Amino acid sequence: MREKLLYGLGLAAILYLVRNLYVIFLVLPDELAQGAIYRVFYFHLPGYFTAALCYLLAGIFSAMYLITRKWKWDSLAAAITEVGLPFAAMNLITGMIWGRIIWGIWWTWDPRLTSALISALIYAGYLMLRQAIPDPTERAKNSAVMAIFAFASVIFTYKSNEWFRTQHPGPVLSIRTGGGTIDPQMEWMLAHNLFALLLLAGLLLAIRWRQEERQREIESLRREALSFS
Amino acid sequence: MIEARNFTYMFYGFAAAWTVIVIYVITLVSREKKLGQEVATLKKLIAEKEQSR
Amino acid sequence: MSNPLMQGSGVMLGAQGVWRYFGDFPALRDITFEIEPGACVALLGHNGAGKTTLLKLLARLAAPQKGTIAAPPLTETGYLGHGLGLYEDLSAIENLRFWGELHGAAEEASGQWLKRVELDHVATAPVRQFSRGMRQRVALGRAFQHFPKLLVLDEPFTGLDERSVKLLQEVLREALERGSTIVLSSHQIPEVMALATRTLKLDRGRLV
Amino acid sequence: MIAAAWQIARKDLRQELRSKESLNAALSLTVVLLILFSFAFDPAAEDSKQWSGGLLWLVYSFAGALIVNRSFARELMNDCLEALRASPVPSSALFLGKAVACFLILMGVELTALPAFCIFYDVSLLGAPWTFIATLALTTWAVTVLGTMFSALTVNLHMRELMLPVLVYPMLIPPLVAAIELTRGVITGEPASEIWFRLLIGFDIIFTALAVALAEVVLTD
Repeated sequence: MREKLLYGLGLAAILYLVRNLYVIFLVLPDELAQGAIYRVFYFHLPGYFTAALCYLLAGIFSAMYLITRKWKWDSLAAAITEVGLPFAAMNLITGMIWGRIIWGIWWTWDPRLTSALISALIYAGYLMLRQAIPDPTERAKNSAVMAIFAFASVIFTYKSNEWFRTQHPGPVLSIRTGGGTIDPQMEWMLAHNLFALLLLAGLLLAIRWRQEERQREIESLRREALSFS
Repeated sequence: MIEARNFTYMFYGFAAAWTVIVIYVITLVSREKKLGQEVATLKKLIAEKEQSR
Repeated sequence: MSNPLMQGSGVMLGAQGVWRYFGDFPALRDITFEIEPGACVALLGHNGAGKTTLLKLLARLAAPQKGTIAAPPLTETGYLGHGLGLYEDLSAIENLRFWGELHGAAEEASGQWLKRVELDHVATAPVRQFSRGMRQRVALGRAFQHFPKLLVLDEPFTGLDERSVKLLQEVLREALERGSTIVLSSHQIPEVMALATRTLKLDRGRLV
Repeated sequence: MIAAAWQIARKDLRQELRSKESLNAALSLTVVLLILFSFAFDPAAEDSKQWSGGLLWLVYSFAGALIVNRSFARELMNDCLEALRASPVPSSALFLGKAVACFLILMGVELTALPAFCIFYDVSLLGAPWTFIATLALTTWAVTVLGTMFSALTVNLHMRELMLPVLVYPMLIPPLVAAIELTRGVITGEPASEIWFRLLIGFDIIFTALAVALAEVVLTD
């Protein structure tokens, strides 16, 4: 049953993404100033939101683990952090390619870029910490604490960077600007693609979560195989 | 509909975005296999131990 | 506060349906027992049976995932684990004073303890220079000098020299006379059985 | 609670003064790095006042990593950490005591190395000494409070010396950026924005509160 649900989810995500790609390439017009390149934006921004949502949920799941001490929250936190990172990479890479064209450089130490990179580094550190702790109970507890610190510092880095000048384009979505800076058609496309990426992230999360549970099963089996001999 | 300006870089952008996801899916699948094998060997080991007891 | 004169002062000590897990693997399974005040309980069992885990729960070093543990507060507990718990760079008296302060022991207790274990002549030498037997005698003070109502000792006889074994038996007997409750695990069955009023045996995480 | 924290801090300081393990290592590392950096960046260059403050904080943060690493690691020998957990000291007091000890040790190293920095890079901090001292204290606390927390989180790892900087440095970027900007202001004589102080104070408050609140979780099984 669960298998079938996963296959169904996977198929839905792929079909949705293909449909979105069709619209992005063949239906939507070019942006006046930037030409074709602006289209990476349809992955750049939704990728960022997906990663940010993953970070947020990782913090919540970790707090839930510390409160309830139920394994499921630990596995969920681990899985969602890992799933968030490819989306963060998608965001960073498309951003760099866009920057190469529009700004003429691959990377600039702009606050927003910097904070996105720092966040990715912090969460990569979280995964490294998990790998390094052999005892499952200690691993769950310590990485949950780390996730909470990580989330606090991601928020802190992001907020403190907002105070500084930036050459990164400002908010474009009508939620933040009150409308007018972006073509509604394009904004709709962004929403569609965000939805598609979230669907994909949900699928990856489900797979990764199951793997994490199985990993723990292996650890206790190994412990059983080694003990009482 | 698509004009030629910046077209190659747009292509790079999409290719990069999808490569990342595909690589991640490949690691997921390979891990799935490894985990399955490991569970099987451990279960066999424990069953043998129970028998020899 | 603990008081050596409180003869037979009762402590609540026991476990009710206790489970403790390593991952999904239960190291302790449904442990239930009660220990009467003033008893000396020997905890027996093979390696990996869960003795250390159970002792840590009694010393409130960890909490069970299921069930409840009744034990006195930390100020009235003396715990001696596998490690000696001494700082190599500090002197014997500094070590004992530090642990004594944390446990709320009387100020002169540390000096008295060192005299008791015949180490007062090297009280100001750093522990780094001590032999293993001397360290063990200092370390006992960590658990005993504040006269706790509950003593939790994990393999206290392992690796002791002859003199320390005798000393440990003496101080354990004194503690029992004072009314303390003692729980200890051991492989050295004869040494323990001379003192123990009852035994608990663990097998694969279960009481048998 | 404060009394217990102070007992722990005093014990750590006494241990450190006896063994001088991290003091010596941190102090010699700072001096060596200051010398090495003088080859990479010319101290006689005209713009040296612009970047020498940043270099100082780079060096200090390396020294900080060495010192906080020892904080919980020194409790490993003879299982002292377990004995501390079995004692009635609240975990938050244990954590705070260790953080305070690290703070004092790191401050000691920083103040000792400061004259060398001023001489090597021809820098005077006397233009705004109080701004510098406040920056020094606030940033050192930021480094030690987060560093001590991660010292506790990584204490049982085989690779803790490697893991700790990898985990902590990314999180320390905001306070270090603030410290660099403020120090540059002191050195060049053009005061930096006050916003950096607010950042430092905010960071210290938030992360101290978080660390104290989570100390219990980290230090009990």
